[in-house]
Amino acid sequence: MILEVLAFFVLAITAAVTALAALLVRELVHTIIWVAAFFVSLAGFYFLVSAPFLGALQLGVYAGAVTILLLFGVMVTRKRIFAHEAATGLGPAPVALALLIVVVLATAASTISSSTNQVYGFTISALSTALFNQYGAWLLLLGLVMLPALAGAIYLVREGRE
Amino acid sequence: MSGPLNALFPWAFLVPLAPAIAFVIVGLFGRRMRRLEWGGWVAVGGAFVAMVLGVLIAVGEMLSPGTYTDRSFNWFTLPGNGTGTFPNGFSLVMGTLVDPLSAIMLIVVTVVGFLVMLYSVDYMHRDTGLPRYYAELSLFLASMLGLVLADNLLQFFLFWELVGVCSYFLIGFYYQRPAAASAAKEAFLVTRVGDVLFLGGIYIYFQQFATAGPGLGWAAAGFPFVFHGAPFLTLLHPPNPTLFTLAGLLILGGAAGKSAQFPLDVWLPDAMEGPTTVSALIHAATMVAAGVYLLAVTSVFIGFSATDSFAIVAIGGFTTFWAASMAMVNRDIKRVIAYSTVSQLGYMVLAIGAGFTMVGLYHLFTHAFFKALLFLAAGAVIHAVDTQDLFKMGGLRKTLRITSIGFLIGGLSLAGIPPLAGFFSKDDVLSSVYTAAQTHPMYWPFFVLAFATVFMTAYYIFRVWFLTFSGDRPRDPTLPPAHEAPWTMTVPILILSGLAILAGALVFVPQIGGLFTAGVGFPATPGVPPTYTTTDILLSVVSVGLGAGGILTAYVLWGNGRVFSLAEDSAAQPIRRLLLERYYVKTAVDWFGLRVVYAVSRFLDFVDEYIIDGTVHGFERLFSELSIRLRRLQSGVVLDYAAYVVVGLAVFLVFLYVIVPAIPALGGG
Amino acid sequence: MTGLPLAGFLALSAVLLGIGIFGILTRRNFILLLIAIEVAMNSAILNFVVFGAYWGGVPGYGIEGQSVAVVLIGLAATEVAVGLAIVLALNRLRGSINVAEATVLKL
Amino acid sequence: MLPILSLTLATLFVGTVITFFSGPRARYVAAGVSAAFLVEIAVMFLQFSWPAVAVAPTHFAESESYPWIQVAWLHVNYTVGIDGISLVLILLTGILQAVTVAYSWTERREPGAWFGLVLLTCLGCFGVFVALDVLLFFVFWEVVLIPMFFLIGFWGGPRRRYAALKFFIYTHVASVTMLVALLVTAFYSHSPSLDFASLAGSASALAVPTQIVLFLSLFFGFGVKFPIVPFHTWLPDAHVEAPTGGSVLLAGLLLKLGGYGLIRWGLEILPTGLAHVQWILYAVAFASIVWGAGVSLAQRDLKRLVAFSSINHMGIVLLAIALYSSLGLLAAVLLMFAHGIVSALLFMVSGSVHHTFGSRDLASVGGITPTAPALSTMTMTGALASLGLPALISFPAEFTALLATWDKLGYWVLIPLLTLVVTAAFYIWMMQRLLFGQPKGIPAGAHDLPYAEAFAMGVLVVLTVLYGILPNLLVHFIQLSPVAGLP
Amino acid sequence: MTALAWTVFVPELFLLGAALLIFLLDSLGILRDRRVELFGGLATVAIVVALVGVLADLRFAPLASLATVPAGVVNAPWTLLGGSLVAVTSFGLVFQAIFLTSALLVSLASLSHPSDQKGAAIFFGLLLIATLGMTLAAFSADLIFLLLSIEITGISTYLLVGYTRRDPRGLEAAMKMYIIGALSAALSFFGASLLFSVYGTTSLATLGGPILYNTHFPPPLLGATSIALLGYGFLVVGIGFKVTVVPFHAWAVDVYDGAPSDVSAFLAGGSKKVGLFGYFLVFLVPILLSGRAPPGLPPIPVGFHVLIVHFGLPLQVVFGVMAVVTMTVGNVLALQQTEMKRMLAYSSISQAGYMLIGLAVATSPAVAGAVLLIFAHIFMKAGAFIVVGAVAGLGVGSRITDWKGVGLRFPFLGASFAVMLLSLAGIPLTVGFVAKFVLFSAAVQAQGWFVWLAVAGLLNSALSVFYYARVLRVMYMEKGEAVVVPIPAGAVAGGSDPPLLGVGGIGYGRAAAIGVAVAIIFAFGVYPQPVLASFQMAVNHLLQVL
Repeated sequence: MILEVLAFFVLAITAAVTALAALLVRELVHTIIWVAAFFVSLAGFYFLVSAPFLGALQLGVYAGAVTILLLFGVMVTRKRIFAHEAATGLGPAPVALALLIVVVLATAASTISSSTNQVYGFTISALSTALFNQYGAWLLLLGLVMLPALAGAIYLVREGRE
Repeated sequence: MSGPLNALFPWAFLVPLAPAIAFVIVGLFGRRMRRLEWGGWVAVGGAFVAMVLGVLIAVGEMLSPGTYTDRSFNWFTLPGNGTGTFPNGFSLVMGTLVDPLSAIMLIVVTVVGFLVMLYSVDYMHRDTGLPRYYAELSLFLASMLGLVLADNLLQFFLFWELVGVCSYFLIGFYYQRPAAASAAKEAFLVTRVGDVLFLGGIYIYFQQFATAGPGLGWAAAGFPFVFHGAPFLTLLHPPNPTLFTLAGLLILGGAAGKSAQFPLDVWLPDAMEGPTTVSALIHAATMVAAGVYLLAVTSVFIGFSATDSFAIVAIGGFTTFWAASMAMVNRDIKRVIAYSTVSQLGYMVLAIGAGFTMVGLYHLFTHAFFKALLFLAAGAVIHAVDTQDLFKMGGLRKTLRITSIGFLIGGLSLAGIPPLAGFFSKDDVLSSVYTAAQTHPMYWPFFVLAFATVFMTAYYIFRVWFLTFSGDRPRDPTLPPAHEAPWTMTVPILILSGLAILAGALVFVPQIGGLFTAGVGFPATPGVPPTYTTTDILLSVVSVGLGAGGILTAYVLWGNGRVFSLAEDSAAQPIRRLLLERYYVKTAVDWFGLRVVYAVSRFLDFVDEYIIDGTVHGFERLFSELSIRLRRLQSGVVLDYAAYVVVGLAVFLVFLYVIVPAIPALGGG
Repeated sequence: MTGLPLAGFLALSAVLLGIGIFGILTRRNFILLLIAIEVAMNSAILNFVVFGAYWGGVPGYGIEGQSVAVVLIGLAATEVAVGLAIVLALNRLRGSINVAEATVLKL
Repeated sequence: MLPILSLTLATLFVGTVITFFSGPRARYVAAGVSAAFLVEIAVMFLQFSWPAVAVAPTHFAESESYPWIQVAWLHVNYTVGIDGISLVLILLTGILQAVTVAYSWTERREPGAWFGLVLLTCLGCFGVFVALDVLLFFVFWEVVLIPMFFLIGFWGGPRRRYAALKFFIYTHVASVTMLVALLVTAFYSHSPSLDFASLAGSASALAVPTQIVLFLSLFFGFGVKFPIVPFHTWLPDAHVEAPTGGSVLLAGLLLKLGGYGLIRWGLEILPTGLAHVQWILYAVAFASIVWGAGVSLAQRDLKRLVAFSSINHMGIVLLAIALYSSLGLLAAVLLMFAHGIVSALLFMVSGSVHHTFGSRDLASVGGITPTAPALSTMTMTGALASLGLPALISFPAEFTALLATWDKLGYWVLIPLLTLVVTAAFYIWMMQRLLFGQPKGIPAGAHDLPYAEAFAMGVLVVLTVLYGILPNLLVHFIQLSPVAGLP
Repeated sequence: MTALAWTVFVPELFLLGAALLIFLLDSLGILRDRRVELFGGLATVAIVVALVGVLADLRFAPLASLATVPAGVVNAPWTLLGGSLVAVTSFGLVFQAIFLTSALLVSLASLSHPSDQKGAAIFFGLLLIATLGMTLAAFSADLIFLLLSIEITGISTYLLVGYTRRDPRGLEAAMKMYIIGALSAALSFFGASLLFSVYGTTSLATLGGPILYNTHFPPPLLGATSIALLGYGFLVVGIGFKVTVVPFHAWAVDVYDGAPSDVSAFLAGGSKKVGLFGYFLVFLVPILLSGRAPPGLPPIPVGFHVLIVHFGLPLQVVFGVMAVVTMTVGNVLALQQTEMKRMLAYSSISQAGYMLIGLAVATSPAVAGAVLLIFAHIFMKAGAFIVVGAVAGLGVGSRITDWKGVGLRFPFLGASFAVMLLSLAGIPLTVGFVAKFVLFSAAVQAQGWFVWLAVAGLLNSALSVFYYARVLRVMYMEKGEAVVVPIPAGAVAGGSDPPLLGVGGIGYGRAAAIGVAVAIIFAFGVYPQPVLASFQMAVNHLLQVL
């Protein structure tokens, strides 16, 4: 129990720090590494709350595919990266705004009673049954999201024959 | 109450209609006629028909005095609905009214009108725009006759305005002369002030009579009782004395405007810019007398109020003196006569104010003839020598024999020398004031002024006569050689001379005198005897003496071609200047019009354009400015757009989480 | 399993969202913006997963949250792909992926 | 009975459409439509006076009603009907349409559009006068704006675009206010439909403060059209820049919409509201009267002068309406009719002066009488009628208006009464400067009125005299309306 | 049940099938020279078929026999199909018809693109898929289903905006739209997660209603309500992106400006509406049901308690303020705008403000009025953008001042544009006026502070007259010829608009689209009864269901 709480805090701090670091470091390639670490830490949470399937998915899709995609993007646009990124400043206003939102949300969260801390896991088969039956429509929609993304992205990026 | 000519009374509406038809014919076709004078003959014809019919009707009235009304033209009807001020609704009915008063006026207007029209044919033949002239003159005649025969105050007012506008056009007949256009404008505006007051008076009567009693619904009665209040006076119990006094003052204002009484007298001398015929007809004999006529017909009510009576006396008495004083120094032949007209009108008003309505009318009657005579004679002079400046004339007695005699008769009549017409009527005026002053001591000063004016009158009119006719030859050698006028001009002069001699004595014919005494039958204010009193001998002698003295003085100063000039350093010099400058009233009026009224309106215009409209523009600018400022937010940087999203989010979160729970009305708490 | 603070998870997701928002407001590099958006998206996914796990205690509830999470992970990946396609096309045309420089359209 | 109102609307609509597409021949179509319109008006008059005994004075003769929008909460009907007030104003519409078409007979720039827009304006005005439903009323009310916007903006003077925009927006703001007020009246009083009759029936149930606020909103909405001081500044600009035909319709008809609206949708629906704020209306009316006259005196531009004098006259109309008396209402309608005819005449005069002499500046053009005697006569008639000369059309109206004022307000009548002197002053002064004196600013080859213009103005002059002498021709019909029901 | 599940989606299947067929044919490379005719024709036919299907489902008299949805299913309370995610309501069907109409208008107009336009396949394909996303959204009974459907439209429209791909303006617009869109998506899903955390479900029927809680998970009163409210706050923002309400509007101006006119037409006429539909679907329940325990409460499991929450007034206030701010800011910003498309964009923003009044008032008349305005807005705004595209295709510049004399030079386009602007300004006899009239009447009818929304709306529409009338002024009253920019051969004019062919240089399809828009603006402006009645019925059904 203590261990779990401890793990929660460690993971939470890791997640926050890696996320921040990913946004703050100047070298874009380092950013990708921090992002990967962030995704992994989130996967850790999923394992922590007994959702191993999601943890695996997170590792696969995010820490794997998305990270590679981002890295690819960095590589392709690389030559101009360093010069411009250095110019980014940290105004007080964005920080304040973000903090305001965090504070509101966090105080709201703190009003939730923690008397029950029980988490319940689902078996992969239960999850997949639900996913493909009860919530199958979502997956169909996800497919329909991917269709234009695929067609359009290819069209956009392709060096046309025109 | 029925005489041989009474059958004509229902046809009285033809009297104004005849010149009205002439107006339409000349107005529409005048310019197409092969010879422009033909229009003149049409107008003369119209006037002639009017005269014949008018005189016949007047004679009919003489033979059987009484009140005949014919109210068959429904001008305006509002049915009543049982509530409000006019529970039975009201009708504004137009009609004709024949009674002693209007009979007198009919004679004056038709006779003078016809003669002037006839006179015009040759007098005006050199002018351009003749169709316009005859059309306007015919319209004037029609309107004036409509006014005379008016059955109620509204109709009276309607024609009153029409004669005003005709006067406006005729004064401005030579519209290309700025002075004429300006004089016309001045005449219209000054009389307009009076008209507006008059209208106010009408409103008061209208409402007061409507509320006076149940039997007085407008639908049933129209309002002849304003005119012929006798049957209604018993019902009256003057409903509201204050209002009645006010109404009287307002009516007086209207009369003062039309009859050029102080302080609205400034326009009449300037109105001499019009053709002399117009001056003779409109600005001497008829239209200016309409004010007096108005006071006469409403004297029944005005007489109720001592305040009103005093105001009328004061204005009339003062005006006689005021105008005569200016007449004494003027060099313009027509203007002198114009001042004289103002002064004489003052006499009439004075008599009416004193309570002797018919005395005023009597003077109106005689004055119309001798003043028209003076104007026509002056017109003949002007026609002959083409100038109006007295100091340039002289010696015209020889060439303009008939004219000079006519003028002399007119002058003697005006000066009140017996047995000419002016003597009788003026004497009556003076004695009526004298009588009234016995019971109203505050009339005395005005009696004195009026009396003094007799001397001044005789002086100024003979000054004119001597300057014009006596002596050997014109003082200005450049004047064209004069010659006597053609018959169309001399005949009217001769006829009017006859009338100027006889008109006064005519009242001693019982039938004619009956008109004047019948008219006096109105019950008037308690305390002012309503009867016509015979002349006090002493008073007559003194006034004739004053008149003769005036003539003598004029002879001494101006007789036989002499020209009297006041020494440069004379103590009287400032007075002369003051009189020449017309007491600076004209200057003040111009100053008021141009400097005050126009300046105020320019200021209002400025406020309108820059402050009121400026505010409107301010809104436009406000939004434009706002738009330009807000547009800067659309910076093109997508991060800014994201920031707006986040700001919006933050605002919502704060609202929903912090503000909503704090306000019970929003469902929180 | 027991003992995990519910409020803590909620607060953590709030912090992650804040970090994402912060990144979106301050980064000009398109790829960093993509990352910031992903961080924000992940805070939502985290909520779904965690509360799915908590609601699992009620029969018939909970599994919905984790199903949503699965779909959202896919959706987020798709979005990144589309974003990258746009950034590449833009980069080809303008030679820059600094979003603050793309201000042809303004006012 | 013949659905004459719908028939007339249809005639005007079809006529407008055909006119739009008939190019150079548009004027003949427009003339035909005007003639048909006048015939239909004659039929209306006949139907109104023939069974005169059958027409109850306060009710609408000639009513038609068909459902238009019907959902559970919103009942809008196509309801049209006329009473004496509408009838007289419809007559005005017909007359002004005909004379405007005649006056602009030789219009060469886009004649199809010009005549089409003129007809459309009159269609809108006719619609306003017959509509007895909030939505229908508002539709026609706004329909008037569009053609006028284009008439000013396309055919107008040098600053026409500014003036057109200002006119459009200013009056639109007011219309919108009016619409809100009418909707609030309808919905707050749970009126069963948006028909005039149901509104009038249920509005009295509203709380008095509500009625006051609503009436004031309506007053603003209609007042801008009047226009009332200080919301009048669109008017001089619009008039000065508008082409003559536009000015004629603007002054002759559009201003009447305000008066009509206030009577029908303000006075008749919310009398209690009026009763509580009568003094505001009086104040505004007096301000308009004095202001219009005072500012007119300072004008050098003939058209601007006439425009400001309209403010003065419409101020008297407002005063007469505000009196809420039988006599006052009668006077108001009569004066609206009179002002419609006279101001149309005067605007035609300014138009003719402008294109004959190339300028309307009273300081630079003068003494035109020898050159253009007919124009000069028209000017005089117009000016004299406008200043209230008896025997011309305005006098009976102004006389009655002031009489009603005296009856209700006592000595306050002095304000409009004394202003009559100022009115006379600026017209007389205008005549002196324009018509009299030595000719100046007369371009070579200037000639008197062309036939088309002379005809149009001649008709108006005849009407001015005719109705001045026989006002009962109008009064007889006007009193077949709520006029007869008021105290 | 299963058969039903498929037949309901027949219109959508047509859209999807057409899109796939287009991609297939494109990859096969047939009819290269007649691409637009082929793909556009396919797309148009598919949309028409889908529209017919939807109208049939709405039981429009002549088409009722074609209905694919059994009558009993429509408007049955949240009819379940394959889970609890989808429902067929006449409200949704009405919106489907609206979406399809706007798509039809755009695809019709796009038929006038040059026949061999390179991006034709992707344009029409994405158009179809975006429309598909919108129609699917109209079936939502579940928050996640709704958000995902919107996301389909979103992804498609990002790419549509940039489909010219060589045009820096279009790509910049796509980039901006993508960034704000992705941020909004993240915020929406975060909001959904907050709601899920409180309710344990994302079913729209449950959200906003009473909160169930048990002894295992007892959220204290304040906490649960606050978190749910905050979740709604996030959803307001996230969906507000699509609706272009202030302050989530800024992208729209740049995007409408930078995108090809036909795409702008689709964004303003179509995809904006899906956001509004989302607003209605998500927020009407909490606004209307909060504080009330609905009669159809599902059986409460043993040990559960019910927490009645009050969302109504706070959300109404939020929407009311947002409505006023949106319309005002949109109008004020449009006042000084010099670019025609940007002016239209701002006007579109302000129109969104008016539509929100319906949500703030949240009575059945008000919602019906808002739906009518949404319907009207298709023809006014999409029509206006199509005209702008046509005029740009004729070589007139993109600034408002370039339009001098357009009204006289191109009478058809000028008059049509004038009609659309007048309709936008709310001048009578146009459907724009009728819609505003009904909407504001409804606000007045609701009484209370909603009257002020009507007042604000009307004053704003008066303010808006200023810039609409200014355009009319330029078109008809300014001297001088329209500025003509020479179109380089094969290039695009006015930034990103493809050149056009056909009647008078604007193309048959475009002329037809414009003609249809104008005809509808007038037809329903004069006699709105048919549409209004059916909208009112649909809204009544929805609110009854709630």
